[in-house]
Amino acid sequence: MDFALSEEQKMLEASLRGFLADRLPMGRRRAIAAAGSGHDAELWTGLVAQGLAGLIIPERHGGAGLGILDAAVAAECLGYHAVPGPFAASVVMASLALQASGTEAQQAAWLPKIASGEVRIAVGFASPVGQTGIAKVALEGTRLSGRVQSAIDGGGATHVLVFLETGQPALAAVDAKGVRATLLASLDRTRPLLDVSLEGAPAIVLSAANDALAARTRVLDAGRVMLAADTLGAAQSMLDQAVAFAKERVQFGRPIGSFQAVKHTLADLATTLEPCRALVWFAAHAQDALPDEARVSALQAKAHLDDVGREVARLATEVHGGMGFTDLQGLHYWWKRIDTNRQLLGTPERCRHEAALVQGWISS
Amino acid sequence: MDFALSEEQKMLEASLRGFLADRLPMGRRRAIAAAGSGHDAELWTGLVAQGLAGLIIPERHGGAGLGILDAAVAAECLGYHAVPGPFAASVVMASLALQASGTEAQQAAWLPKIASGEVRIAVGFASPVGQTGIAKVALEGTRLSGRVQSAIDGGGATHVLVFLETGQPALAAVDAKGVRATLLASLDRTRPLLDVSLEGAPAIVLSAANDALAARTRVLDAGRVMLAADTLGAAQSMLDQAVAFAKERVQFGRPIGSFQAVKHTLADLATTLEPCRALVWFAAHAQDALPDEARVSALQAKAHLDDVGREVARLATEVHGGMGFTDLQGLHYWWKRIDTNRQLLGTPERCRHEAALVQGWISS
Amino acid sequence: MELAYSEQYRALQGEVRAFIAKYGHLSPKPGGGRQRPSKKALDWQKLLLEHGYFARNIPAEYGGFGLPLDVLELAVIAEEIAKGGVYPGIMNQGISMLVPTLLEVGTKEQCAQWIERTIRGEVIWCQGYSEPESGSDLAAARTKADVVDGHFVINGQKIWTSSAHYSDMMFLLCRTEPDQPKHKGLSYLLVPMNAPGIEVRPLVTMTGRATFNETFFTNVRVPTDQIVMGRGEGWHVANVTLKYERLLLGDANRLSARLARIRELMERTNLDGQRVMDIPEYRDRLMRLQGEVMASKYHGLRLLTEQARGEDSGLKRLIVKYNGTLLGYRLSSLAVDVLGAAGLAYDAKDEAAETDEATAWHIDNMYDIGLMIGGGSTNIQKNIIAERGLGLPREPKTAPATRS
Amino acid sequence: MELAYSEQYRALQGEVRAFIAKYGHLSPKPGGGRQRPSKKALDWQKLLLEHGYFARNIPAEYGGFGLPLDVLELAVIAEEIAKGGVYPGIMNQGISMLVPTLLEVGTKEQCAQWIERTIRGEVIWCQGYSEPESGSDLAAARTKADVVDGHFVINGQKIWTSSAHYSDMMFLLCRTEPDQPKHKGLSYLLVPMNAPGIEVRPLVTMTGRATFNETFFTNVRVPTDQIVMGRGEGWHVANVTLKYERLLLGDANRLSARLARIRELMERTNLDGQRVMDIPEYRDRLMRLQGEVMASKYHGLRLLTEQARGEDSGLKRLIVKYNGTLLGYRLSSLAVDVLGAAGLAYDAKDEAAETDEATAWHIDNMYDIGLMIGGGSTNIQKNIIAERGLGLPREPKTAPATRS
Repeated sequence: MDFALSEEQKMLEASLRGFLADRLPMGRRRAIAAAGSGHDAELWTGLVAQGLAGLIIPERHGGAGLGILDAAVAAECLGYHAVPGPFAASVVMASLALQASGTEAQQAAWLPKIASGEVRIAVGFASPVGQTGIAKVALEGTRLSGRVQSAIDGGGATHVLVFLETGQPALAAVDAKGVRATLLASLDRTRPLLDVSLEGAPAIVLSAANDALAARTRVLDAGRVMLAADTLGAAQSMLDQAVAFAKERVQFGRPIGSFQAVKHTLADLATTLEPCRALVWFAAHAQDALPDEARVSALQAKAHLDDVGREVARLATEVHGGMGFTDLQGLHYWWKRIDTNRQLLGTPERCRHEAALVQGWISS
Repeated sequence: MDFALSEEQKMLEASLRGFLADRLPMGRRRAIAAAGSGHDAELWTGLVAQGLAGLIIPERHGGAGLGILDAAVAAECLGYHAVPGPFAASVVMASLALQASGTEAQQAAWLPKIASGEVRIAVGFASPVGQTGIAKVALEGTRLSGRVQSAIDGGGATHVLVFLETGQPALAAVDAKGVRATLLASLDRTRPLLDVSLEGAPAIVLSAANDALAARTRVLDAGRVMLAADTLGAAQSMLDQAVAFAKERVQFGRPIGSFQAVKHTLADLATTLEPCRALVWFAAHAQDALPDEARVSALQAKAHLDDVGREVARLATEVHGGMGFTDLQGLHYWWKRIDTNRQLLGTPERCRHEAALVQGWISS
Repeated sequence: MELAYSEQYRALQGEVRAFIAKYGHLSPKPGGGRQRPSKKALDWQKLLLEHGYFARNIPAEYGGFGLPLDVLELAVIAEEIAKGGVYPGIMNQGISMLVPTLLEVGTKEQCAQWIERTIRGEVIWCQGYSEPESGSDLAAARTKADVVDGHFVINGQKIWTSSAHYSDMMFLLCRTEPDQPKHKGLSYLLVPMNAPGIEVRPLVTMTGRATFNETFFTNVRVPTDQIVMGRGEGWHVANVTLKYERLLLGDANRLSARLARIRELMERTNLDGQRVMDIPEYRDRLMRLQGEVMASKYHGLRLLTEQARGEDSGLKRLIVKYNGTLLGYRLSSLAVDVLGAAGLAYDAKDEAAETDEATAWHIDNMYDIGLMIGGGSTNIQKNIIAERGLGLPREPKTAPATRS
Repeated sequence: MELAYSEQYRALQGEVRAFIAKYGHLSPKPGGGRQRPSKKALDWQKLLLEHGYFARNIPAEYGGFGLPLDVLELAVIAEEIAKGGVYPGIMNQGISMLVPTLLEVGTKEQCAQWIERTIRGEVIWCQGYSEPESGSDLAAARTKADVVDGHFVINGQKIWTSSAHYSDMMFLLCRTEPDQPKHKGLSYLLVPMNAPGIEVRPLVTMTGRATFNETFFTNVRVPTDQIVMGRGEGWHVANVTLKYERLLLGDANRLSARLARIRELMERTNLDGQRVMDIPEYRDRLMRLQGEVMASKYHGLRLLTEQARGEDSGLKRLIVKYNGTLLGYRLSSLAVDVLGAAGLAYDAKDEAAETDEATAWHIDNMYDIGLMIGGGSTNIQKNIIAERGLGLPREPKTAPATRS
């Protein structure tokens, strides 16, 4: 029994945090967000060099061959530093989809390119996943028509992967004929969404999975765990910033952190947030190793982190007083990140509903 | 425009409060609750003398001829003083049911006896009203069979009034043949419930209403407003007790009310509770005067007070520290009263659902 | 309990309706941005003033209508103007805060000099209270003004000066008596914004918009008679001003309107193939909020009644702002959730920002957080509710106290 | 991340299972009331001690099993005993609080005198800390002990002395040095409950049951050597004791079991003709709580791992109790709501109280409030989390301070 990160996972975490603390000071984050493309070549190259893009891709395809728990550790770091750029969909979900539903040849063709950072794949669903918006795509032969309004990880996307209603993923280049991929000016400027319209767009359909819907669900759940881990990191960052601010900021002749109101607010947030880390770790570990627990834990991790994240975001901002409301402090990058994660791949209400279904507590 | 109690209503309130402060010190409340009958002849006689039993009964039938708002003012006083004894059902709902569905002769026969305090009527429903438990009664001729598990105002009940599925109320004496009325040892010892089993019990059916279901709903909503008002009073009492305690109790060399944690808890409770009074007043007034607003306001008043009441009960108890957990302090009479009101005549979830239906926001 | 207006007020209703029927076409569009009033707005303001639908209770000698205060009259006028869809008149910090402050503690000359031009919208004021290092602790202001040959010479920095970039004047809280204890060293000055040495820089907020400013003072000179009350009395004057800010009623109508918009949004938004209104977990949130909005609305009527009777509402009034801002935030949070993924497109920089539904709700949601922070933070409001409303003891002074 | 036990622990699992298979029929029923252990319980306790399934890490010279601490072993034993449905051994304040305190700060003689008999269940202790006027502020204790010819003579009153009516001994915090500052005037005495002058009166709680007592002292005499550490060092000793109380892990298994019971209750309870589980507003509350219980459970595993490694868990450990008690309260509140009107029949006085489902849930719900209050109120726990866990500054001392 050892419920903890491995030494390797701790090293991954330390390495990423070191890299990001060094390369992504607030000014840099601000500049990339202002540019609005959701992709910065220099930062991306650095992250690829950290092994981020190939994290869960097998070594034979040029990746590090790690698992979902490792990816969750990385996602928490990315959330903590509000990193502009793709990860949850582009790296984790797309790689998983290829591994689950691609032929060996398709995997050999695409996975190395994902691992090298050359191919970046926005991901969308043409069937209900618990989020609002238009999501309807039809396949005729190998051509796609329809629209996915909010594909995830639009930043720097070279391709888009759409899960069809059958569960099969279909891959299309964003610059192909018949594809109109519009990068949205999104609430979270660090990770803009992609509005994808398809009119007879040529696509590669990945059909090698025995059970396409089950494979899709595994990808979806892994994505949910990534968003939960991202929110965990973002919320932890906001709490840490609020604690630091409360120690330094003096009002009425005392650090505001010595006032019981501020103190108890922060104690409440810490009490709610800290156990979330174990939940995210468990959910991530379950995707790799505990099939019976995988679904419920992914759904509950997503739902719970969405709720805790929002509460942390609100109160950590409040602790900062007026400064929290300014752009100067930059706290809003995390606020918007948390809010965005909440709305994607299943809102908390929908995830909880699905968790009840999955456990057979209600019938659909 | 005058959104306030009238001078007469303020006098009613002052008179009842004076009477209760004088006649119902903690020891007396404790003694009546311990006896467990939910009825105390001396207290009841005093309350009848205050005009409580005939409050909404027309003057020609021996009552004061007042309205639901007046009754809500009284109910708040009864909740504030955690008064052992019947009111919401026995006085308000039963009187209303007779006025709405009784013939002139039936009214002339029963209303004066209610007003005099001689007849006390527990009320139950044999159709869904948003509460758990067995509630099924059939009428054959003028005889009732079935069971209502949780009739309200069992304390000292001489009769029981059961609303049939058709909406018609049927009245039976608790000591009639075929009636087995068991006073429950209830959570709220001041207002025990009545478990009523009927086997061919002789009943008087009140059939004079044009629309029996609509008449039933008006009685039900009035009951909901009474419970909301009772919870308002009970919660206000708990808050007042907590504020007084926080001013007096010294720990760490200071009154605990000078600690921000206690101060802000009480400020939060006051901020949530105070606007509830206007909501209860409006809902009560609407039953009398604003038919378009009557249903939604009754449902929302019940639901909102149930939720606010529970929060006030929890935190007001916490402010009292260990003393709040003892029987010595007696705070639990209010706690149990609030919890009981919550479960009766429609839980908050069910009331909100019904409010959405009533407004046509969803279809049933 | 009587929810209808008596005859006197129904007559006023009729008058206002007739006024709107006759002149309504001259009204500018209600709402609108933070900018100097247009010619159209100034003309309309003049009409409102002439009819007593603005500044109704300000003495006629200072440009008002000179009637005694009757809050029901004010409520009737506000309701009819809202119903008529016309512009309710210019609202800014000069009108809501400075004017009542001058009436209470200003000299006759100051009233004569400023009030009429302010209520006519000709002179625009901004507020110079907060500083980067003194947010909730306003009395710690460090912007200083030294007296040099008949002038205050001001140096320092103010923040949250919302309309500073188009204002004519600022009412400024600054330290003129550095040797005095904290609260006794402040003065309340009236400063022309075109004085040399004032620099206004836009302050971008978390919404991405620059609706506030920072204002910097470098040797700004103001004659020493441009002061309200005396030197060292600035804290008293500022509290008079803040009292008027806190007197503003929480606007329950705004909350009701917001609730109605969310209801409508839930009826037309689809999630997983269902109307969001038909998903009970969402609907229950709406219904909870409806209950709270109703409580807030009727509480407002209760306060209005007490105010009309001249009663002191005490606790009942103190809770309004905190209650309203928290409720507003929870409403906009529900809206943001109902919009969901389809509502994540956001561009607040564009002029059209407020016409895009999703962007507007997100801005509201963030602004609601700002409201909880601004104008006395939530914690300070809770202290006030507990101490003034419930009579709980103040926190004891701390031992190594800064002299104050 | 490895959720299975390694071979060493699987071996221990096997041992415990074999023990239960062999001796399980001798076990008393788990749970049960607050009373002296029965003969059966004492015999079973002996078996547990002999096999090292109780007091595993207490030195053999004091009656324990003498093994070094390995929390995973303790977890394995606890799990198997729970799974096997046998009695886990006697648990009381003497065993959980006094014994580790004596081991840490007691003399060899005191350890030899008390520990073995305590862990065998032969000597039962109660705790004498709280007083009516000092609840959260324990150091303000006023029960006093004067020294008269080689004895402490004790006068005063303690409250919340849960097992006082059947205890042999009390560990008592009282004031022996009235001239010393508050925290330096206390001593920690060991008092026989049969000493003349002690009166125990039952204390009825809001549940209607008398599970606590008040204990009154009138000239109670105890030899002066019945003290742990020295005179005036009582506050230090009491904090050692409280440390062990706070070290007890929040029991996530208890929360999971509670959740499962509510789920089952929701599946068989009907409301308006539907299963409560099928009413989404209720179900969503259950699902939320499931998420939180899961977080709490895995957080417990994380702590267990850290403890096994001898790491200092800091904040992570400090939050456990507050998190667990609040979650417990919310769970029982949901249960009470699911039971609804049909669950309002309540009779806690009867011996059968805990077998009636509705009564048991209501008792739990009220008891959960008691837990939030007891053992350091919620507010004190939040102070500890913020100050020790997050490093926030303490509240400054108040100006007109009571000397301490």
